[in-house]
Amino acid sequence: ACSTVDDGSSISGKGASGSANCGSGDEQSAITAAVKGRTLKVGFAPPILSEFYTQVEKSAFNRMSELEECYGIKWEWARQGALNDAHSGVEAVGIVENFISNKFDAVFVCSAAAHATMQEIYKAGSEKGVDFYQFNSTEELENPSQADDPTAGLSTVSNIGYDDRWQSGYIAGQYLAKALQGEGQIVQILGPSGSDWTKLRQQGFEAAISEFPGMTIVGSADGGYVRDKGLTAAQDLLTKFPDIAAIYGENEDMALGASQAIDLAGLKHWDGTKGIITIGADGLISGMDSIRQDKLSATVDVNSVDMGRTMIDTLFQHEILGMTVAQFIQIPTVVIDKTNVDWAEAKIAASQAGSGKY
Amino acid sequence: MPSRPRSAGQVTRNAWERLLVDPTLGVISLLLIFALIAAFALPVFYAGNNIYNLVGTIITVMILSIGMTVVLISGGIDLSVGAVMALCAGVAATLIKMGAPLFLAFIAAILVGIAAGLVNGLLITRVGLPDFIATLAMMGFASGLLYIATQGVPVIGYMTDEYYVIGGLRPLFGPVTFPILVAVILALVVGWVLASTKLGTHFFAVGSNALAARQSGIPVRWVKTQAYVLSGTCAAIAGIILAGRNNNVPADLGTGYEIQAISAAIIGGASLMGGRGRVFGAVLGALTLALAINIINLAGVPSSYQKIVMGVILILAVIANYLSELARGATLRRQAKRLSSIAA
Amino acid sequence: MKHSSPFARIMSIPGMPMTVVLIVSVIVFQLLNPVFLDGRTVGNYLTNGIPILLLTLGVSIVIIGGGIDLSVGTVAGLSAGTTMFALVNGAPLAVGIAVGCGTGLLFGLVNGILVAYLRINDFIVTLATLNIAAGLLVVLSQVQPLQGVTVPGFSELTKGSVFGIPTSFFIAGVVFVIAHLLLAKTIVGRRLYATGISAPASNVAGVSVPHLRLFTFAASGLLAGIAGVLFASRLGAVQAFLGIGYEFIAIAGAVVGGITLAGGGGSVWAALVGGLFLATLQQGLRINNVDPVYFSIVTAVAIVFGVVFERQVRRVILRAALNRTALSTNDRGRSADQHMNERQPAERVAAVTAPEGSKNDAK
Amino acid sequence: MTYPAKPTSTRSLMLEVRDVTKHYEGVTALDHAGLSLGAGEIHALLGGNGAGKSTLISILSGVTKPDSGEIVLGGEMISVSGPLAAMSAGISTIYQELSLVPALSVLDNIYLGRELKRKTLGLPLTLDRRRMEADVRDLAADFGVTSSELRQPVSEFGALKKRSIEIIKALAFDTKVLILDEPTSGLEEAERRVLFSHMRSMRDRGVSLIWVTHHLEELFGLADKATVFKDGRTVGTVDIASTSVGDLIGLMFGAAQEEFGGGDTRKITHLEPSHKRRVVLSARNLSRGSAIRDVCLEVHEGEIVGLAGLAGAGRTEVVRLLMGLDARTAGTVELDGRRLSLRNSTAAYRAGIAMLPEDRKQLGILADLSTAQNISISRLSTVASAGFWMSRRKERALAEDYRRQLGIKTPNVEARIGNLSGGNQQKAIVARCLNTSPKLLIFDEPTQGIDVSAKVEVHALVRDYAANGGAAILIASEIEELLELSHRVLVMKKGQVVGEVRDIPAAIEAGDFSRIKSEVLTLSAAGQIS
Ligand SMILES: Nc1ncnc2c1ncn2[C@@H]1O[C@H](COP(=O)(O)OP(=O)(O)OP(=O)(O)O)[C@@H](O)[C@H]1O
Ligand SMILES: Nc1ncnc2c1ncn2[C@@H]1O[C@H](COP(=O)(O)OP(=O)(O)OP(=O)(O)O)[C@@H](O)[C@H]1O
Ligand SMILES: [Mg+2]
Ligand SMILES: [Mg+2]
Repeated sequence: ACSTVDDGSSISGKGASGSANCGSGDEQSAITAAVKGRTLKVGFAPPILSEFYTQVEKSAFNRMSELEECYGIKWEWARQGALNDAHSGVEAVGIVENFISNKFDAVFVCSAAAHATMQEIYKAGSEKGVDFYQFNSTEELENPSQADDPTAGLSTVSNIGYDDRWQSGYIAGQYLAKALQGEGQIVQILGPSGSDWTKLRQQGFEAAISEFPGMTIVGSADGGYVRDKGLTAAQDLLTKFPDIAAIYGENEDMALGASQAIDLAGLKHWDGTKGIITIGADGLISGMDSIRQDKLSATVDVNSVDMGRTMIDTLFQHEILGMTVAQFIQIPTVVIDKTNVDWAEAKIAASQAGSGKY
Repeated sequence: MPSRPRSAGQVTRNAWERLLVDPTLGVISLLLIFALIAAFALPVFYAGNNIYNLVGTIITVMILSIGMTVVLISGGIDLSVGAVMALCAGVAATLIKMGAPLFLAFIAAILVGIAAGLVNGLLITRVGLPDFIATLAMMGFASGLLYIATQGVPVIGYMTDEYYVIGGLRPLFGPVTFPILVAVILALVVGWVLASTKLGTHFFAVGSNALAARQSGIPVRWVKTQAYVLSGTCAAIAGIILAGRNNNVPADLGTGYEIQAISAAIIGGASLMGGRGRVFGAVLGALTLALAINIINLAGVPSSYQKIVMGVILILAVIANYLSELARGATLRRQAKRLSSIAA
Repeated sequence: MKHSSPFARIMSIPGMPMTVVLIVSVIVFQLLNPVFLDGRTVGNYLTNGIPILLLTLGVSIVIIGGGIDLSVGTVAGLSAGTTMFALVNGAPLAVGIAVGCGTGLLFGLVNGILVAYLRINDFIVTLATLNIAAGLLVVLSQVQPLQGVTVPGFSELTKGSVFGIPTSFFIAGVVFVIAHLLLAKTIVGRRLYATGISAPASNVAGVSVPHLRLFTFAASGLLAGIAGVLFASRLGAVQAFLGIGYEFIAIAGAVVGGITLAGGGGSVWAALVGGLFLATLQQGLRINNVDPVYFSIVTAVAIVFGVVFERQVRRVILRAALNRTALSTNDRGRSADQHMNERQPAERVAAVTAPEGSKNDAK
Repeated sequence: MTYPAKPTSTRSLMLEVRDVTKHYEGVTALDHAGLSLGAGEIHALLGGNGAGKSTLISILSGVTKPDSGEIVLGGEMISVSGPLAAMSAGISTIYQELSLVPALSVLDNIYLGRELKRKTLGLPLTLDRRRMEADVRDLAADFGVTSSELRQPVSEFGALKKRSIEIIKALAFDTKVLILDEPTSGLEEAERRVLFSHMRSMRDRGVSLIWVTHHLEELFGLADKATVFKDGRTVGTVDIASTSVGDLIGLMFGAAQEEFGGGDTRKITHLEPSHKRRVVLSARNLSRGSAIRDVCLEVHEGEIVGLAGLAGAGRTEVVRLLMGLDARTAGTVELDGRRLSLRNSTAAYRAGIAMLPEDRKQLGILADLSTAQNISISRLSTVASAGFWMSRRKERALAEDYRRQLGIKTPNVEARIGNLSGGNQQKAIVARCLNTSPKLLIFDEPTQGIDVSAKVEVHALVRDYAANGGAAILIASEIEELLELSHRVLVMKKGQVVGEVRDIPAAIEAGDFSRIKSEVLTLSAAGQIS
């Protein structure tokens, strides 16, 4: 909430769809000259391999190929993810250290490891000439010293993420309040207890709901960020609270599990006026059909597409053009429901198509 | 002729004593305790279709634990069930998505499960790898294949009307869902195999005393291999069902299932030392695990305490088993006493 | 085995063939990417790997004694948490470390008492304590963020170095040497192996099996505690999920190194090389930028080949050694026999009809 | 009771083993060994421990593959590729080591691998336990196994009943060749007689039997021929009718019978009346539930007290209580006047009690440890410095000492004990006990499964121990052995002491052996509570 919003508009490029736009001829040749045919060696370290991070990665590939086409920059891309401990971050440390040993130019990290742990490694890496960018992290909310100095304690070039108050939890709450007109009982299905994302989303969601006295959160259960556990949790919550108006799934998979629980219990999905609302967060291509079919009422799209593109743009600006970039870059988000699912899906689909691999 | 005290064979056991010496007593008593707690503390436990949901929740673990019980009885362990289950789910889902008829996709998935079990069995009995290592490697191999095939993006878009039924999301007839039917049939068949067939006897023999089994002309390696094949088949069946229930197949679908399946089997009376185990016990063991989560959710235990409660419940489970062993011992002693007073 | 060559003798020590596998894999990775053995890289990956090696050691001790301990991972996580908690709240370094080690030891004792004296199945008991430790860490991390420790010396446990060698190497070295001496050279170690080979027979021979069981779990818990302290020092912050899943890596490392799950077999060295092999494999794939989707398959195949290779090496070498000793042992056996009895072989075979078979020579 | 052997010349050859060789790690178990077995003949296979008898048997039964050699059955050369092949060729075996599956019922064990099936859904899928039970019921009853016991898991039975089950298992099927590897070891007189009559009737039906035993006196009147093995080689074959125990021993060990004390094994130190001797052990009202009730027992310095009784009389259980291996429910035990805690076996060893257990394979040896390590395990402080630091040198020296003293035959005290022969394993366990310098030493079936020569040596060890002032309790199911060694015998039945026979050496000296023997037998079979 304390950052400059920068959507990377200073370099040209195609949008989510359409053919590459390399700027005017002069501009193109000048930037090409600045690139000098260089190859950037980039590391990409998501916390796990999942649909969301694949969407981010593919969007990045898309943008990379555009820049290559326009300005002749070459890319060397390496992905490394934790295998054993997605949530504790011990492996993340080793992964990032290896990127440093292999002398990468820049590394994108999204890690579950603690703020303090990672910043220290970034610092050591920066001294060896590796630039670090964080993405999809909760950085801006983590570091208390930023109240006075936004860059205090940070050793990254930039942090590309989204917030919308506590990692989308707040706007999910707002959406519910609006749809339900401030009345109704809600249950939450949470991610594994102890995760930062879980904590923040829950805080944001509860903050939004607390603004409406007619709305109460009556129960919550652990759905472990996966669908079948979400389904089980939702079933139990529906048994205990048969009269609820909405289920908030902290990620989309759990919300989809909840939606199945509603079907199994023979209850009705939200049709715009009645039924149970299910809302999640992520913006996954695999969830779009469910929104179209009214199975999932809504999801907060945290915009994997622009996250990926902006990551590459920011990298290009800083590494090639020597520009200063914002310490915190916030990607816009949107709540997708039946009204806007078509374009949202089209946008994601376009970013995933045809970009090849690096 | 009077028998020796401990064999205690001559006294016909009455129903109560039969119950007390039953090896599944521990898990049964635990289930009863849970049910009682639930009945008093959580009236909602019996509301609506809670128990029905609960069974639906655990069916995949239950199916896995049936296969696991056979592997444990034959003296092995299968860590690969979760990953193989996920791989088979992925195979079925992908084939259906590509337009294959359901039953062909299922046959393909089951073949994959059988193949995985066969490879496990051969690695263990022919190459001579320790069972732990072989199935650990298979776990990595199966989940690796699924990761490579999906690149971390779940398989979706394969659900058909029939598949909703197969996944148990719509009942088959009355309140009976397809997964429940499958689990019941599987439990009955495997239970029958163990109790009444040659192969079942051989599973026990191989796990309890492999040398004796070999000396009796039992093809020990082949019997062990069959146990793994059975476990792989169960994993495939569980995968087919879970793909339906889950509506998508992410690469990490099977994570943690192997521990649940092993726990269910052990709570149900199987032993890591081989030669012991019961299908009925494993089914009840799986139910116990589901019941624990159910009680936690219904009681509104804050999610940060759930793991602790789970741990305590597990300890209670084994202590219940322990107490039932004591009761069993006491009963046998009482019988012995009666026996010697008759004999005297 | 007196007559076997020194090489064969070395190879018949548990863990030695796997050492060969380990060395070969290090060479291969070094050839693929010269950064692999770069001082800093090696230092980092070993420092990261040491806590897990300690867990492998702990699990190995339990397994050698005939048990299994699934709780090591999350107990290490919880110990990291309690260490941090103590330090964050102003405890001096020594107290912080003691708290972490004490947490591990406490869990080990609880496991041990339940398993050894109440004779409850160790698999389930430690699965239960696995969950309890994980849950307690979640709760603890919600009480207070477990980071921001400035106690002098704490981060040096893993980040400092003495004579250019990272401090944690010394810690691990001391632990491993003590463990080795304990298992290989002391009365306790001998009783431990005996218990693992056969608990009932050891019991009859006067070994107090329950005490030893308790000891193994306590040792494993203590090692998990030390691992936790090192985790905390290394990470500088502890999160709620620390340690989950490490039990698998630890057990796999032990078994890959040649520690038999049935108990009574293996050594500290075997645990060390097994754990190092797994860590090296993962590091080798990472430093060569292999896409993680291939990791589990490559690891699976490598484990199978590593173990098969180990067995082959051992078998071939043992066979060669035995062929050489078989004759001599036999001769010695015979002569000892005769010497002992000082008796003449029976000459009075008058009533004896020797079977035809014995007259024929081998075909 | 003598049964003349049938003349051999009329019989055709049933089985011939030629030139079989088998090497194990570091050992040549069989060295061009041979054996010819006539049809309808009981053929004893004799030899000291480790002579290679069991190895030959496991080759014949397809469990082990020979390195070289031929097997000819009924005139045809056969290859015994596995146990199943052996069975279908008509070779059936009772193994030396119990080969029963504890988890299965007696019935399933008997039929293991040869199950009878009935049809389910038109296919022969289901086990036909009813038919199996009907078929085997009478045979089982002969060996004291009732119908209801047939349905119980084998794990619920003791060692002796297991042996009977094993015998039933081998007798239940028609075979051409029946191999029995020490079938009588530990069997009681009555069961032994049943077994012998079955063996005889099988021979009369034309079955050939290979019979391994260390009880040479059993052979006479039963076996037709004997082949003797030594060090893996065939020494020769003799007609039982024209030989004697002494001759056989001579063949087996290459020594005259006298050297084994074969003439008079009953040399036992005469003890002064017991009230003059110090009481070493005094157990009062020892009980364990209803299995052991009110056992009182005193052992004096230099005295060997025998425990007699039928199988399951509770002898082993009593000594397990003394060792603290099982928990007692009542009673006290004093050793040298001091009350024992009986908490666990460690306390027992520390207090000065040591035990040689009856089940050598399961409870005696630690198979994967070396002989030296097996000897030192019960009192490691004797081979340690500073009370905890193992000294390999001391351990070796200790083991070498005992090796010399007790005549343990092993190429190397650091070789795995599991590969030693039974007798030598047993001596190592005796060494282990002696190493704890016990005040009371318990021998539970000390000579089970060991050869005549080792038996004599073990007997000598027991005697020496007592002669040097040690107190001993001896359990032996062979009544002769028990009487030969004990000063005094307590007879147990159903967990209680039902009688006592005193002054045994004097009685034997007076030529009253058969009187006291029948006294003990009567007491253990029918004795009333005294
Ligand atoms: N599996 C094995 N591994 C190594 N050595 C073995 C093995 N089995 C037997 N031996 C060795 O082979 C030799 C022959 O043993 P075998 O068991 O055939 O003797 P045996 O005549 O049956 O003796 P006993 O009367 O004690 O039963 C012995 O020296 C024994 O130690
Ligand atoms: N029914 C049984 N269940 C379990 N173990 C048994 C049973 N019967 C005997 N045992 C054990 O098997 C072993 C051999 O038993 P054994 O036949 O020698 O009988 P015992 O009761 O010990 O008495 P005895 O030595 O007088 O025969 C002993 O260790 C005994 O404890
Ligand atoms: Mg033998
Ligand atoms: Mg006995």
